[in-house]
Amino acid sequence: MIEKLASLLVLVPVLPLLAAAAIAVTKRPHRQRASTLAIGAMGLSCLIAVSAFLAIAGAPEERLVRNFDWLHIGNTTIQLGWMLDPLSAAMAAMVSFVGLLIFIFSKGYMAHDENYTRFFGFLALFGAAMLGLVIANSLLLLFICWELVGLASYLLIGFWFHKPEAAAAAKKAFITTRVGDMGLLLGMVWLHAATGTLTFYTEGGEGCLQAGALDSLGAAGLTARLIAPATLIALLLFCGAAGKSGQVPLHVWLPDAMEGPTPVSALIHAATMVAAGVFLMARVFPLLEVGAAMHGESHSVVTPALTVITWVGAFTALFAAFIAVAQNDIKRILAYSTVSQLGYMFLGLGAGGVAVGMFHLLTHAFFKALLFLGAGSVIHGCHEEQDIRYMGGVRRWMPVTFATYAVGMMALSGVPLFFSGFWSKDEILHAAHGWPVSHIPFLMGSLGAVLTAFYMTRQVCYVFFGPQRSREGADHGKAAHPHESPRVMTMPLVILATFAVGLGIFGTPAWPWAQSFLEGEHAHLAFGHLFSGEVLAVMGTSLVCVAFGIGAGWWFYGRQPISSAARPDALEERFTPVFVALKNRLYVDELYEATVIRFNALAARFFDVVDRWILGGAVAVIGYLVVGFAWIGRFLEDHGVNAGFDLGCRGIRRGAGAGAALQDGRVHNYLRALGIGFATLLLLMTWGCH
Amino acid sequence: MGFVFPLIATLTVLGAVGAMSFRKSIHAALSLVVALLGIAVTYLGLGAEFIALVQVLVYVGAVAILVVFVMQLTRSEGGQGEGMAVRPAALGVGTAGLVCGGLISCVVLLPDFRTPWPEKADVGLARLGEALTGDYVVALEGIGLLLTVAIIGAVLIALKRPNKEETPE
Amino acid sequence: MNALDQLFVSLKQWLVGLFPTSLQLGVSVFVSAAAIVGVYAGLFAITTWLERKGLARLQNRMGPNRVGPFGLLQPMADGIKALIKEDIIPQRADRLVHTLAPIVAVVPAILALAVIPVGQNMVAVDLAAGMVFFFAMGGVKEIGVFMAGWGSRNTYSLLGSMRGIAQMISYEMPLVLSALVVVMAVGSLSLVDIVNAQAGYHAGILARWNVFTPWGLGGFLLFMVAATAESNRTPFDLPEGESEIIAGHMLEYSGFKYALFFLGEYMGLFAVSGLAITLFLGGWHAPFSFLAWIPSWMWFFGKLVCFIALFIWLRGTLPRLRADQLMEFAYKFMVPMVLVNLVAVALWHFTAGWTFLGGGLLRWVLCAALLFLPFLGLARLVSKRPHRIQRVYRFAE
Amino acid sequence: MAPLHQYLLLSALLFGIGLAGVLTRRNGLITLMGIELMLNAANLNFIAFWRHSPNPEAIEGVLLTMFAIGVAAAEVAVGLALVIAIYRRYRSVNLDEVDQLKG
Repeated sequence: MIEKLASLLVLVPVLPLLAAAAIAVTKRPHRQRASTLAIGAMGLSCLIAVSAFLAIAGAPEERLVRNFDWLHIGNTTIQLGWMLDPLSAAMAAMVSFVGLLIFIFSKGYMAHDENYTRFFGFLALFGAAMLGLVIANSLLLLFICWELVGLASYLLIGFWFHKPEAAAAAKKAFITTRVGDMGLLLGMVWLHAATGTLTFYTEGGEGCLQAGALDSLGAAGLTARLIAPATLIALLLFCGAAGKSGQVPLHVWLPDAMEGPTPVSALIHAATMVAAGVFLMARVFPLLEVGAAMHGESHSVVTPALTVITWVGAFTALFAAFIAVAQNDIKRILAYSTVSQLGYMFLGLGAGGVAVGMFHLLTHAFFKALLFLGAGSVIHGCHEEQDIRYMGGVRRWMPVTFATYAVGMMALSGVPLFFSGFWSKDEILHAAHGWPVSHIPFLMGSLGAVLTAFYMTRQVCYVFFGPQRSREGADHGKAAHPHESPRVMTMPLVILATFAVGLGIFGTPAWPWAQSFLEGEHAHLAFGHLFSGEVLAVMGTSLVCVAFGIGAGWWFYGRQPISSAARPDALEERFTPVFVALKNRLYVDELYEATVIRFNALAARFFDVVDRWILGGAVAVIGYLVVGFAWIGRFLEDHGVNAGFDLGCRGIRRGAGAGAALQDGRVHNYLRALGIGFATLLLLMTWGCH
Repeated sequence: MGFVFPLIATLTVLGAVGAMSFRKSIHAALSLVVALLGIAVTYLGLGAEFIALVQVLVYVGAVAILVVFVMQLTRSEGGQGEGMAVRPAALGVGTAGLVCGGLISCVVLLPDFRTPWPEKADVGLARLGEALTGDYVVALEGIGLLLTVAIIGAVLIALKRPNKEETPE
Repeated sequence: MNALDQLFVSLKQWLVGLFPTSLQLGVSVFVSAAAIVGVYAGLFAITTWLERKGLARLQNRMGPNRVGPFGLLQPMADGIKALIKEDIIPQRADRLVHTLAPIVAVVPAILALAVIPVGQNMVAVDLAAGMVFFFAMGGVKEIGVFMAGWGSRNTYSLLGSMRGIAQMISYEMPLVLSALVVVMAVGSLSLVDIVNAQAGYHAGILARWNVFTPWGLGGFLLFMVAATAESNRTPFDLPEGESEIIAGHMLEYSGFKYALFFLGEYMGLFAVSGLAITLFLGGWHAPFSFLAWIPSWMWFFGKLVCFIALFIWLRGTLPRLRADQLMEFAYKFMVPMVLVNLVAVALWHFTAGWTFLGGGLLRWVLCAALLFLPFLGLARLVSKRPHRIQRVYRFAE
Repeated sequence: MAPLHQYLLLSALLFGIGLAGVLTRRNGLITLMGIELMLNAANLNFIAFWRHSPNPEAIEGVLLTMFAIGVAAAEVAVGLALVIAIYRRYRSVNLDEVDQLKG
């Protein structure tokens, strides 16, 4: 059964791709057909993915590989393929399920948008690309889908291209991810050069992530003494992941990406695409482990690559959390929260291994999608209003949205016991705590948890509590207070909420099913494990952090409701300079503006000058030289050759004239010449031979 | 009999000079006949009797007549005032003299010509005939072909083509 | 018998014997020359008489009978007349050419006679290539005709000489080729050999003359036609053509030179007839064995007289040919026939071996047929009414 | 029988005269006659040398002369035809006028 499903797995990305193609062809009036096509395709691939997930759940140590020869160039053949193993199955199931829900949500959200078909076409394309990336067994295929996903995000962010900010944001997203992808590409090329193949796993065992290739990577390589090539390749791949998942240096594009429609943000910038970076690191984890010194009881390995990842993750988590506190746009807060959560995932991956990172990714996908869709329905309800200062008291008009949003908030901030967020974050903090290298990431993680809880409570107070603060004289004169979204939008919220809660059960320390599944072992119930001292300590600290965060949040914003939009933020009154800095996103954009872009402009101007003056000059010089030579040639031609030739011809003609005179047609002259010749011959003969 | 050759020789030379110098071309033709007859007699003197007869038959009988005939046809027998221009004449005679001098110098200076006449078997006509039709039959056929072609060619060249426009441009 | 036969030969030897040896060669030459000139001149006289008498009789008139009995002295009278008559040379004539013409006309004719074997070992000059000598002299004669015609600066004489030359040249080839037939049969160019080849008698009676062979007969007839043309006699006497251009090239001549021309003409006649006799009629051989006792030279001169009679007869009866008919006849009839004759003699030569029963007869019939059939074809070709080109009369513009 | 070199002298003289005539006279016919003379001079040489050759059997000289005469006859025939054609074309036999074949 599992063999057949492995073969069927290829349909999972292909179906949405076909749907995208079909949608691309359908005309605008048949808009309904586009959405049904997309949702149908996603539903089918979700069905296959989930059944494959259930099949492999029973045998986590399985890894089924299907490879095929894609290209024959000379004597090298490039292989692509897909595979079914716990990691890919889990991701495929999550992506397809969340995608399906978001498709259904956006059917309502985008109902009266005239580019409806184009939207669903792009969504289907994105789904196909993401699913393809997830099940890819070759880094090349993964890279192809990676680029497609980047393309889809660009198209969807810039969906309302008539808005200049959206177009600029799409460009910014695309370019920054591309900077990261350069690293990925270099890593890929180096990997292929070193191991000769890009396929992860093959039956014969020559895959680049399999033992043979890893040993060669570890030992060989020009920099064997200093840093193993594997580490360098891993770091290069990490650049790509950082770009795509919005880690610190390359995170600037993610908040701006909120210009796209909310379901897009939900699907791409919360659940799936941003997770691709983490998934990539999980997929190439064996590469990261090369040359690791095994120590520490929690079988966590420490290698330079993993250390780097851990530090970057921790720093991003804290940094983004700080900025999220001071944002006023509902989606921007969630964006920064996603950046910080991704930081947590990388922290977990770096410190605790694949399972820890991936489990948080899965839980985060659900509750962040939930939060985004909730924000979407709030915006939809408040007549496209995105600034939280002009909302307020929404709970009275949108009870379902408020309820599901509250669940999502609590899961995100890690309220203990019921919510999946607590367990997955706890795992990360536990791994960070046990990290032999240093304790600082653990402290950063805890502080981040406090801040997460704080800005989420701030957001909820602003949006759902307090008086309704709509803009003065709402320009479109509709009924001033918001209305609840239709069922097609609220139903996915409810489902996501149940998952946000339910998923936690699979990841508790007592029964770490998800972690072991991802590690490829069978889980076994062990309540005793729950109460071991060290675990309890970590759970305690995280509990304290969350409580402190929510308390502070309520204290600042919950006590006296925010009466008017104009009033400055509570926090702002006390720590205005810090708050203003945070509001301006710590001037990172300005920093880039000042450094990278100016440098780029400078370099462009410099090269322009170089090009125009030096190269242009050289070309001009050559041109002039050639023209000069041509002139000389022509001069020589006219005066030298032609003149000479004419002279020669005139001479010949004159000479010929003389010659012609000899032949004047008179027989006598000829005969006379003959006679003379004969006489001389005769004389020569007679006298000559004596 | 010794006097026969010089007489005949002078006669021939006179005929030849006359042939070349008579103003009236008919006289020139007739003096040519005299020269040719002189040569024929010389052949007789040399014992080549058949050749002499052939000479007379061909040259005197046919060639001379033809020349005279053509003179009539081209109305140039009068030799109207076509006197020799001095310069080319001098030049012509000069060259001829040069050539003739060369030949004579060869004859006079090369000593081995002075040996006496060997006894020669009279060349019977029969032997001549056998040689002609034996070893030299190809030459004979060649001469036959040549003469035929010459006749046809001469007739064609001299044929008065009705449509060809005669008057020179 | 032999004595009579060799009468003249022994006479000559006797005469030569009279002189010292050093002179003998000169004397013998002189004697033979004198003999030839004398005999043929006498014959000339007789022929003139015979001709005028014969023609007259043919034309049913008396002919010369005033001068001597039966006009026999008429030639003498003509001779004296010729000598006495004033010798006029046209004023604008080319004196040298005019005076030389008769000589050039007569001398070759006489020389030609020297080669003809008159009797048994009675031949003036026995050349190995006697035949060639004969035709060479014929060639020289033409020049004489031309000189006469041109020398007298008279259009008619010029026209006459042109016609004469054209005719003589045209008929020279058939004459030579028909004579050639005999040479091929006999295998030698010497007339004496040819006559000796005709010695002996068929079946003891009939002489082995060439004329009795098919090619011989054909050759003889062709030779006779060409001969009459060559000597400008009757059917071909276009050059004189008394009626049109009054004696052609001899127009401006009078007196002795005119007589010389006549002498030349008759000498030519005698030479050609003599050659005909030598080639085809067995020279001085008797026709039948039983008549062999008559001396050889009598046979020769008898036949000669017969020929002369024949010519005179021809002159009396046949009309004159037109110039184009003459030329056409020469080239369209005579030349092809003569070539056929050559083929016939070749066939005769190669079928010499047919000695079986009817071999000789068959051989004769075959060769005759080979000759006769082309004769019919050519005769029809020549006698066909020539296609008259439509005459176009254009009025003078 | 005069000694050989006299014959050779005679033929050389004839040849010279013929050549002189050919070179000087402008009349086409005289030129042809000149050429005939030169040919005859050559034939005379042949016969002289034939007669002078020690080999009694040799007849090549005579044969060559016969062929030479044959060729000369053919040459005269064609020459005269040309003269006639030239006359018909140029209305004169003066070779100097016949100079169209010039460079």
